Amino acid sequence: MERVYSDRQRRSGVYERQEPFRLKIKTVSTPSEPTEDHRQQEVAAATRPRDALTPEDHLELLRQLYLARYFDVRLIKEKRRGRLRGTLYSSHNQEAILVGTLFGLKPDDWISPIHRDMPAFFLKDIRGRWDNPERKGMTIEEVCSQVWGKATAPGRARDNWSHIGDVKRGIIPSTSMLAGTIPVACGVAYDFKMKGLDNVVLTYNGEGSTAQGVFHEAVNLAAIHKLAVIVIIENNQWAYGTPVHLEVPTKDVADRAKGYGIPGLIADGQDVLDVYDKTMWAVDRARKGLGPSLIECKTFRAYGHGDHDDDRAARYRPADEVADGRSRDPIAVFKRYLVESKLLSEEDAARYSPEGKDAPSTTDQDFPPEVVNYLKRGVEFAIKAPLPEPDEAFRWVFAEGDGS
Amino acid sequence: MERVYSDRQRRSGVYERQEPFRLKIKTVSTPSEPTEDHRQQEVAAATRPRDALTPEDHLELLRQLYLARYFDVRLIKEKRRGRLRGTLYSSHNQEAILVGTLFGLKPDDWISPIHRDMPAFFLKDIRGRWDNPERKGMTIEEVCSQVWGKATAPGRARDNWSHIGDVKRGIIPSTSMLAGTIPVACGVAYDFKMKGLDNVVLTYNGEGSTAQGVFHEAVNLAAIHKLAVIVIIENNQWAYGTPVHLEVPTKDVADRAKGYGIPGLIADGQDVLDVYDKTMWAVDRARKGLGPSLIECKTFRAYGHGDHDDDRAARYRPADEVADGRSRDPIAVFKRYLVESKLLSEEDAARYSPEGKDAPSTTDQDFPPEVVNYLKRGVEFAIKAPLPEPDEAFRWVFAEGDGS
Amino acid sequence: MSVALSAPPIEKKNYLTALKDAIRFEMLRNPEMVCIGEDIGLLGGAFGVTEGLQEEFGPDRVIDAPISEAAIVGAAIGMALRGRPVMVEMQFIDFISCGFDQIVNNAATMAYRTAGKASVPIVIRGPSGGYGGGGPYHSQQNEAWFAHSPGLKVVCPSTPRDAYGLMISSLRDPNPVIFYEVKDLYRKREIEEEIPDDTIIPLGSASVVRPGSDITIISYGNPMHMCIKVAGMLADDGIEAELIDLRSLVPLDEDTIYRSVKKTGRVLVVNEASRTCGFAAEVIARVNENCFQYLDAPPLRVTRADTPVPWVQPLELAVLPSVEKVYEAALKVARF
Amino acid sequence: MSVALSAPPIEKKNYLTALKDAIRFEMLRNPEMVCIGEDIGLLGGAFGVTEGLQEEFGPDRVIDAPISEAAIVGAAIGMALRGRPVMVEMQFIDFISCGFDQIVNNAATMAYRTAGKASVPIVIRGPSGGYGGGGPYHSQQNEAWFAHSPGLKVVCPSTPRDAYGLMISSLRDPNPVIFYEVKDLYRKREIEEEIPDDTIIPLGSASVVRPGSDITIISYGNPMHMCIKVAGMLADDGIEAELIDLRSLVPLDEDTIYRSVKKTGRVLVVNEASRTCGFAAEVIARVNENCFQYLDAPPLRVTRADTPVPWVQPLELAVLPSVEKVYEAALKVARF
Ligand SMILES: Cc1ncc(C[n+]2csc(CCOP(=O)(O)OP(=O)(O)O)c2C)c(N)n1
Ligand SMILES: Cc1ncc(C[n+]2csc(CCOP(=O)(O)OP(=O)(O)O)c2C)c(N)n1
Ligand SMILES: [Mg+2]
Ligand SMILES: [Mg+2]
Repeated sequence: MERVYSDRQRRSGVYERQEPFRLKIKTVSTPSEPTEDHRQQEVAAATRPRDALTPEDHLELLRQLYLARYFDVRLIKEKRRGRLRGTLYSSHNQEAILVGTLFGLKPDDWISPIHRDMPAFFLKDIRGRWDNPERKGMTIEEVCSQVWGKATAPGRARDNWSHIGDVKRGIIPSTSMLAGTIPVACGVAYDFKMKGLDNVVLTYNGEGSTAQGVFHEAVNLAAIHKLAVIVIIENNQWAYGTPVHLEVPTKDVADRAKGYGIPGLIADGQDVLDVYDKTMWAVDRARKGLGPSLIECKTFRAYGHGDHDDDRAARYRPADEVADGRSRDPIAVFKRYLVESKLLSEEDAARYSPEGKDAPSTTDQDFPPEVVNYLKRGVEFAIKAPLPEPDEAFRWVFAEGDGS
Repeated sequence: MERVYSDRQRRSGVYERQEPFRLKIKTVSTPSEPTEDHRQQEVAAATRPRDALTPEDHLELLRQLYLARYFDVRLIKEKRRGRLRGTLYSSHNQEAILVGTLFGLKPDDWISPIHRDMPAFFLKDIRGRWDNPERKGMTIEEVCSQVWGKATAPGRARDNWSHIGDVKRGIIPSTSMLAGTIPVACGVAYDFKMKGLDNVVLTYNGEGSTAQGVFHEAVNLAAIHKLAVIVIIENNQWAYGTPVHLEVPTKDVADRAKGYGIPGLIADGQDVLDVYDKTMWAVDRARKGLGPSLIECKTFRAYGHGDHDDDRAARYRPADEVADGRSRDPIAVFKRYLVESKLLSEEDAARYSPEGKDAPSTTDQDFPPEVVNYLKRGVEFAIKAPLPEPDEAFRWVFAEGDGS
Repeated sequence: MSVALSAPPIEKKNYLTALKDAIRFEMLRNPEMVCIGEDIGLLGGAFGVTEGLQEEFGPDRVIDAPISEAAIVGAAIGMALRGRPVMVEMQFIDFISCGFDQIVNNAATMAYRTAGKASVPIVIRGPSGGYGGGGPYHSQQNEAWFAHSPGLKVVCPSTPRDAYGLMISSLRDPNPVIFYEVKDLYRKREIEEEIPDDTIIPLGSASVVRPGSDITIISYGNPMHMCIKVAGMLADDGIEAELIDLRSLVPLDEDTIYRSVKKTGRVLVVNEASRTCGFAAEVIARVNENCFQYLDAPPLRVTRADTPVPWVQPLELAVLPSVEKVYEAALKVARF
Repeated sequence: MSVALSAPPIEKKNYLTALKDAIRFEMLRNPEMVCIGEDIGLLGGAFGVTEGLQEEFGPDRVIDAPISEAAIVGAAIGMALRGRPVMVEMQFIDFISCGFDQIVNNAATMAYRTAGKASVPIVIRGPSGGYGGGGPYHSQQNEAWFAHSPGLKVVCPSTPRDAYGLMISSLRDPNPVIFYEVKDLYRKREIEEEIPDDTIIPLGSASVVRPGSDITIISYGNPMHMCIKVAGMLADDGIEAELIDLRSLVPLDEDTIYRSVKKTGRVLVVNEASRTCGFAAEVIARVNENCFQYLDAPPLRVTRADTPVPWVQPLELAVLPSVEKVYEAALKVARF
């Protein structure tokens, strides 16, 4: 039925019925072997974002994969040695998602990582400026301070693990409640829109978290107002002890996007460049004011849900499924690509090889010295840092200062 | 990636990955003029459910449309005369949805109507047995007692309007919180499934209510477990003072279904037979254990959100949109069909004509005497019925009896 | 005649207009401020509190949100993290239960979790309370849930002037404030009053509505007006009641309470919420902790019964506080 | 030697096993009963309370639900309306906030809205409480929200035997019960005890853990064990404390409380929830209403501070109750 508007409606722009975005990209089931549809999408995006990356960019990507992996194995070892308190949610085997989604962002873009994404806090805006104090990401010292629970942590260790943030550097402080930061991201993106900024917000969630009501409310809101929110779904096949098909009724989690008329892309979560391509396509679209996208990154959880779950996970997940899920280490996949495209020599590729190795069996020799030293600095800082004073516990229940 | 199962998984059937249902029905935008896709669906369903209806069934459908309309106009008049307390949410112009969805149900199927669906409480299981005390629907006396707020109401007038129910007759007692009964319907349907019953649950909600988080959680759960829940969406274009495109980002609300891989049908909410066809298709599918469907019934809210909103609604909704939205009165649409298909004579069709008339301008002469008398009985009963005693207010905070 | 020629008197405002004007005043003062809620724009709000705001400030600053309480609160938090004060309307405060997690776990703890580096200046307001035949889902007075959730401020005015002044302070507060509006008072003519635009009432300041020496009656919101009637009845009995309107529960003006109780030695607390773990219990516990030696009688409370609020009037009035119930309890305390 | 040949003694159970066995006992007794929650089947629950249940009763009766707290509670209500008792696990009680509306507005009011024609026999249980370094979202003790919501029963056992007996009663109760499990006690060796399978503890019965004449210490859950230590310390000071474990808050065993207070004239209430509007305030308010003349000292309370529960130990312990804090407060009351 043709719509007619009252003066009141016409005066307020929003009531003009916006023609709904028509989904151009079909989704594919197994990203490992790109299908027709899959390529269509890449064609759709005139040139692939990766084509604009320099050889140095490629090596930086590899360096960041090493860093994310090294951070993970080092923490796993520390935890097993009983040196850390709290639970450790390993991002092992999922690093390409973090590196690939963050690599192309602008410093003033926002992100909201979850428990599985600890490296994201220091990977944000690290590209080419690991030691620049001005960068809009957390320092390795801050992140290590958080892991060790010290007063030098961003939230002075008032909550554990990934429950940190920094509004000055565009990181939403998150609660434990899954999918709970997506509406917050909508609010941040709404502010961008009002200010005419072309920044975006990347939210990270696991596939299981898409079953939360607030996921729906937030994505629906973002779609209605065409907010620059990119919903990254790390589909690692398991939500704690529950397999994906008991959380999501469709074959692909990306299908959730269809309910909102927004693009639902599927990326090979083991391929940092595929993740980069899909992300930048969605980011570019969002910067143009065309609204949100959902990107399902297919991957596999290497260990237990948390380190406390490693033993039980070995029982509730069949060994062959785990072996299969870990068979395409993102470092190996990317190295192969670099060698094939002559961006890395066989020899250099062979020099540092943590890929495929279980955390405990990796050594510092498996990683480039700049990566080892970078983290060492953070760890040493954290270990020396003081615990917060007990009295602090009573502060900041309310913001200090009256704000008016 | 091919899935392998642990013994533990294999033992418990649910872990076999179920191939997701492939949506066969495309949705159409304007049900008024059926499109290619629309017909496709009807073909898909071998013969149309309506084809099995007898001439008497057709006249019964008309009778029920008269009854629903008469109930509405009578209440509107009573309210305007200040005889009723509480808000009245008119179902005027939306009656075909209630009559068409309920007509084909079995007595032991369940429903959960909302504020807009007051006639549903007595229309359930009324087909051909208006006065049968055994029927699994509320009596007109009970429903009128509820409207008048008397002790003879199903909930003894502890909550108003549509917040009533009856587990013995398959009506979920609902709260005010929109979409809040869909998960309850899932629980009821889950019990059907465990017991091997082929009954279904019909849930009613407006298009605006599909923005609620619990809508998503419940439909997702129903889809995962293939529960016999039919989600009826009465898209009357407005959620109180908010137009549909500020609640739903897609052109059709039926698109919500795509996010769950379940059928999303669109019915012409003004055409009782189209509503009947789409409903029975989904009901039949659900009875076979194939899971939930979502049916968007396109219609238009005739009056204000509630009677308190009539005046303001006239301001926030442009007159021509309202005129357009009310131009296809379900009684007129069905009468025309009956005459064209020789099931009703021109003369009989002309005898009772409330269609297109505004509530206050209709008279008892516009309705068949059996309809007028049926409601009169309920109203007289309600008016005579006693108010609950004040002391009752302190009872039933907890169920009485220890249940063990 | 000449009087007529002098400056026109400020016209009196009802409770609802006071709220509307306070919100508008802040929207004008602070171009960063945003309002979001269901039907607050085109419609102007179910009760009209935001009437005209969208026409004046546009649909970007006065947002007609989908029916998604959790996302509404979450989005408000996001805007607040970007430095915007946000007014969030719950169409009825009863529906706040659908946005509960975002309020108690996200907004409330932001300052704490970030060690004060971030804060959430949002006001979540909505019509609350019974006496209108709203039934279980349109009559709630659920402030105790939030008073029990650290990091939230909780406000409930009983007069147009307090409504205006507390709304101004709430909208300027860097913390999340849950603002309970007494819908039964929205259009009450008897309480209309003149309100200078610059009226500000700080959170955490109770008002002594009536001085008295024999008994302290503490209340807030709608029952406050019953207490005023009761004070008159008590005066006829020769009992001088001191009436305290808390106005804000968190923060709580303890000094005013204790000063009064130490004077009268007798306390009655009256509120509309259900009884168990309601705010009346909290006041009594604190009075015990701080004024025990001064008590000449047991501190009693008049509250709603521990039931939902039923719909039809005879039932509704049976469970809610009334002048009779308050008077009876006051006599019990005074004559103990 | 001959002793060894007689019937083997029932082996002692820890708090977690007691819960597991009670749930299993009811699953065996009532084939209609269903369990639903996140990761309760294949995994057996985050803490293992439902370990083995899915293998024994199958995936239909032990449902691995999606991460949808609201739908989980709603679905449980639907099954309950069809006559099935349902056990709902919240992975941590903190996440109950995401299913809040379905609990307080749907389950809690069903009997009331239907004038007793329908009821909702569901038990919503989960690990609660601090002292484990869980931080703000894995340490909550939020029972006051539900004690304040009419229509819900609220339970919190402090021993394996009570956990077993109260779980049996809760699963047989026709009303929704919110069951707080003290996760810090799940595997505490010191409190393991023998529990006959037929143990049943009715809701609403407190237990006098230790008789005494000088002061009544009322508590429940984890702090109960601090109170036991403190009672010993007080005894050394010549102060005989009577210890009451409430076990269930709604319904509340008022007789046991008042009988004791009238004897001792002195009361200390200890609980782990944040202070304002916590259940300790409710107990104090009722003691005032019923035992005022018997009070020789102000009833005091030891609670968590009005802050979230911070993560790192020095901060966490600073805000939570401790033996020292309880001892100090008890002396204050006893020596007043
Ligand atoms: C609302 C809510 N419910 C339950 C939990 C407990 N929980 C923490 S992580 C998790 C599984 C998450 O799975 P997924 O979203 O797939 O992320 P993944 O851990 O696999 O990366 C659960 C159930 C929670 N944090 N929040
Ligand atoms: C959770 C919740 N939020 C808000 C409301 C207030 N409310 C009642 S009806 C309504 C509009 C519903 O619109 P729609 O779902 O389209 O149904 P319609 O009234 O148009 O039939 C609103 C916002 C509510 N009842 N529940
Ligand atoms: Mg996962
Ligand atoms: Mg509608």
